[in-house]
Amino acid sequence: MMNEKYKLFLYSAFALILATAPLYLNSYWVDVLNSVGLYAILALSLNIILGDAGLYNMGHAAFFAVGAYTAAYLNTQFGLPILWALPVSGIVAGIAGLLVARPVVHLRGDYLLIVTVGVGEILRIALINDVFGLTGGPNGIFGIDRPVLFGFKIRKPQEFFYLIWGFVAVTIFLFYRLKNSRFGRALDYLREDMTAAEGSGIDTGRYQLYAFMVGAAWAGMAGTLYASKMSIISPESFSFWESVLIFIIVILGGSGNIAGVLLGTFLIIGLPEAFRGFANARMWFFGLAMMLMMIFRTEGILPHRPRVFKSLDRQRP
Amino acid sequence: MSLLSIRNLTKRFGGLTAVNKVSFDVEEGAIVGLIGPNGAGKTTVFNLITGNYRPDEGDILFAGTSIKALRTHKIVSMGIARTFQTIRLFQKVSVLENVLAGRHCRMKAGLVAGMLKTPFEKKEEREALRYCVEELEFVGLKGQESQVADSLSYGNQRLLEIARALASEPKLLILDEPAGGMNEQETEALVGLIGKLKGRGLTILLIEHDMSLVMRACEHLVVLEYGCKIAEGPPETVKNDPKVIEAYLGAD
Amino acid sequence: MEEFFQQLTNGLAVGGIYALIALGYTMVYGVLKLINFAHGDLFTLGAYLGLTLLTSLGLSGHLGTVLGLIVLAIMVTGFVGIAGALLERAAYRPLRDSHRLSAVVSALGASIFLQNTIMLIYGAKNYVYPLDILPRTTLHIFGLPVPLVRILILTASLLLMAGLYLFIQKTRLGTAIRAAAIDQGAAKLMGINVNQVIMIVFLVGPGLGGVAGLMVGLYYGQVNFTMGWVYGLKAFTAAILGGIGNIPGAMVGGLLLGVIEALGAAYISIAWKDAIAFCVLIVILIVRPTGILGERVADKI
Amino acid sequence: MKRFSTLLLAVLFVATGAGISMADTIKIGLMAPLTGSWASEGEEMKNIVNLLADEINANGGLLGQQIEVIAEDDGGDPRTASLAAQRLATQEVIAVIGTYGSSVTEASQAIYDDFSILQVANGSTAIRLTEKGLKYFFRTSPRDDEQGRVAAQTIKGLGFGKVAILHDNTSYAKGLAEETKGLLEKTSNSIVFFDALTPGERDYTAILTKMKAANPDVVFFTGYYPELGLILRQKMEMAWNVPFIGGDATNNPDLVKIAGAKAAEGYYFLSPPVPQDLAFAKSKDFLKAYKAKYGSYPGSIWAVLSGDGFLTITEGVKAAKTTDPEKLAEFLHAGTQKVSGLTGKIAFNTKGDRVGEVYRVYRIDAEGKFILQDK
Repeated sequence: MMNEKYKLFLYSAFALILATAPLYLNSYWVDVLNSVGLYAILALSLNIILGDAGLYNMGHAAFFAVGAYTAAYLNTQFGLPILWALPVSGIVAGIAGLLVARPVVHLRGDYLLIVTVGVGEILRIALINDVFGLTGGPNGIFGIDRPVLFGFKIRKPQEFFYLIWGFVAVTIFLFYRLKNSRFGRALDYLREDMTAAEGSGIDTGRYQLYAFMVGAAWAGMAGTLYASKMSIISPESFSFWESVLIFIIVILGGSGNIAGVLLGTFLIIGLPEAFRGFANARMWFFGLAMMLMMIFRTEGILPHRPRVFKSLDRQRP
Repeated sequence: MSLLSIRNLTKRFGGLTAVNKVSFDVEEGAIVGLIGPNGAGKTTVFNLITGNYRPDEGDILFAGTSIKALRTHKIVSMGIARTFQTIRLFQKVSVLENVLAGRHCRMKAGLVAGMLKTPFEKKEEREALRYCVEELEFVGLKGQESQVADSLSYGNQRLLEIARALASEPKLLILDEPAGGMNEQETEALVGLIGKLKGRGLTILLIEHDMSLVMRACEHLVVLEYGCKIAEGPPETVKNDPKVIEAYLGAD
Repeated sequence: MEEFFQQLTNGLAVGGIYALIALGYTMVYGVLKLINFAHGDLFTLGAYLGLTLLTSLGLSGHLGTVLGLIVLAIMVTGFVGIAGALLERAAYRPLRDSHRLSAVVSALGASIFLQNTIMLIYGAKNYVYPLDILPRTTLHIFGLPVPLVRILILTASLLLMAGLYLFIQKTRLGTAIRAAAIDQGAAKLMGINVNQVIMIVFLVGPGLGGVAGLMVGLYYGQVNFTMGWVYGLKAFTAAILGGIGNIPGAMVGGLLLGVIEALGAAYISIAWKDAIAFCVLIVILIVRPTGILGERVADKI
Repeated sequence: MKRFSTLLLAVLFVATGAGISMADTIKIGLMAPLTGSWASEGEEMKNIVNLLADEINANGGLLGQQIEVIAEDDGGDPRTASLAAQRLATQEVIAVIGTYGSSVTEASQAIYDDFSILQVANGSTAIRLTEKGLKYFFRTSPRDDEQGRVAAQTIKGLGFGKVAILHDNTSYAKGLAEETKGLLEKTSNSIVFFDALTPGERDYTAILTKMKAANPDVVFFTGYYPELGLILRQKMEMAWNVPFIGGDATNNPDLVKIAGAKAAEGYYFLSPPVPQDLAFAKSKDFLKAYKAKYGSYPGSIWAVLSGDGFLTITEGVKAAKTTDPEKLAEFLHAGTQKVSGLTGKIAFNTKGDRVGEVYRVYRIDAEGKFILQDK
């Protein structure tokens, strides 16, 4: 492609500006970036399900919640360090994803959408009602430890910034590779045409479940980071609206496109903060901006593009 | 033993019996044509073989094993690949990736290998790419790897479907109206391609309305009408069968 | 047993309103395959417009209560319908040929926009309809006390559904709508003005949502700017439950959802009521993947 | 695309440019739900605090400086609240008033504490908020346990035996419900019904029908007034004559508007005194001024408590003659200064809780007026 180099330059410049952000932004804006980072992880994980596999999931906050509550519970009850809880809550959320998806994943588009909305709501109601005495009801769980990394306790927004964005970077790195692998292609195929994918020899049912599992696991890990950052979690942080927000990020940013999803996160999480000057009209501007962005970029800001195989020339016999 | 053996296959949709007690065999290395008027149940037979539909009665044996209860992707990995009557390519995806879809079931790298790009995964990807490029060249689509599938001409899309099917290294290739929408030149090239496929030792089962192609390419024909088999045999014999002539020209 | 029947009527009354909102949802979906998330906020708009018209114009004395209410309902339907058509023109039409979910996001944006527009115009506080417009009589049916208004609301919902069904099935315009729902391209070729059809659908669907808002305002009294979100989600659930795109399905889904909620609250748990409703929905969809009255779509190979 | 980015830039420019502030002022933050489902509370909080600030500024300001109120939206959700807190912290406010919900407040507590900013919450009644030993945290609202105690006392005092308790699964309402339940169960009262409704709906007849079947002598409702208004109205339609008692979240004139005077008649609720019932000149003047400026009386007692929060801060600054949050906090914790607030004298204990008997019992009469009951 003609602008491959230009793109690389753009990405590195962006990464550099971002990595040095805590040096010139005040703690409020750094914390906004932390919020953006958390949602970026959530949106990237939903992107696997919604953008790559094409499964309409509008209940992603449920897996976010499973991860957050798992970590919070293990940390407050058994004193498990919060970063140790990270893989555990990833696994628990991944299993939750599998269990949820198993009976319903074959439903078509909008029917799957409402079922996932339902799952999210059922979970939220369970959390509020203190199911099995684990979740603390409407109060949630409080007193969650701050993460400790190599003996260093992470407290300030500037410190969280590197933890969260470090995790974002790892996520992008792994997901980008995954996208360009046999697994990633399989998701493309089943999104494009389920029958043809199955007819080409792809176990579509299994890949749909895998997509849910990976997406849910990552959302669960984002939940752990969230729990440790807020140090208190309660059901209202995992409402239907949160699922909608993550859904919007993926579609508006450009479903299936990692850079697009990141840009979408900056806009959807950043704009309401940028609009604070409008006081109580800020969400009005936000709604308007959302419609306008969609109208002017109907396929998302950075739409999905077919893959290019750089090494193709060398492959030719 | 025949490669594919259809036994008393029956499929009903509500009150309509689309396929009615059909039996026939496909010998290894043969090119068999499944013909009949529109609505005779040919594509339904294909869909039954490839596991898109479940038969109500009867059995399908592939190399001696019953495949009637298997799911489509499993059947593909056993060695039956197909093309579709209405082209079903991954339209927004590149030509090469369409072929890679067929290669999928011969590859092993999974989720973790994909994320970590293990040496095994890299090697497998390299080999798969090479294989798929070769298949594209084989069907005559060399140099079009990076194009998006829906930008290809109709005839080339049919060829791409064949390349995708070939990438799964099938023993049996099922072609549903491969010449549909092709012009004369392209059809001619297709006949050549089918010959080349036979040369590779593939067994082919095809549906086709273009009788000249059928007569030239096939060694054995099975004729369906209203879901029933009405004739079977070498093209010359079938062509002169009064029941076949009646079916095609109409009774009145 | 008496409690059971009492809860059944409770559920039917709530369900009647869900059904009415679901009608608009399902109609828009039928033609555009768009989940119009702004529908709930058009419902809110209906409730607020009704209140404004009622307090500024009053129920004209020489029209009488019944006629006055009908005129009010027509005005609200008209205004909300126009708002719906404008919304379609501005926010959905540019997205008609793009990915389906793009329009859904635009609809979500429209929902936020409308909700906050109402908040900015009216303020965030609760508004209350004047009391005593509707008769507060309670009928006794088989010994069960049932407020007259509830019967009227349910009847109105059923009548509107029947009217809509006849409109879609029997009239020329209805045929055009059905044609556009099946295949817009083919409908265009048959000389149907698809843009016009969609505009009409967006006049009628949101109009019905608006009149539902008016009914909720008149009966329950209290309106606020966030009420549409809850009702919109319930109505969407109802439409899916019945089989989205299907008009009798919206009715069945709405009533069923109302009854499930009431009985779930009565016999299992009030706090888990919504979770129970969603569980039933999921079970029904597992058994019938396209809802109760939804057509099964076979994948043509 | 070009048109679009220009638009975006323009919007961003306006948005960020709007927050420019003046020098040489005392900045006080207000964290309130200006959007979302509690926006009506936030709106009143902002009105009240602005009104009080204008008054002080018109009379020469505080320690000779003008007061600048910086309002930030917490959206009624914890994540937005933590951002709002960070934002206020970076704008050099000395103190913050707010906010409404307990879990929302809790999400901001640690941030203000880190930045040594005084926080006076107005609508956060969860017990644990002041049990953490935070130096800079105060609240003008009472605690759930205090209200629970008064509630149990009132229910017993009115002679009711079988009690139904209904909450709405918010942390405030559930806390109060459980507190009261625990106290009542220790005595001769029996709890015949305990469940939660879903806020934001319109039809609560299913709940009423179920509650009726449990046949209670009285219903104690711990949720908020919009739902209660609907419940009272629907209860009347059902012709069920059970008395209702409610918590302070139902103290709002809109309650009578929603329910109608007839349905609301006889309803009891607990609340800090409504401003109209306070004998202080301060509250009378305040109400007059509020009505003159905004056209109606303030509806929510919680919003009025944000006014108390503002007065706590400004009177504290006046008395301690400093804007240093640390000295201010010490001063307030000492409890020696009795600030005269809108809802009476305000003083704090070492935890940061307001001391003194706050709760009164009210009953709604046939005209829909809130009548203070004798103890």
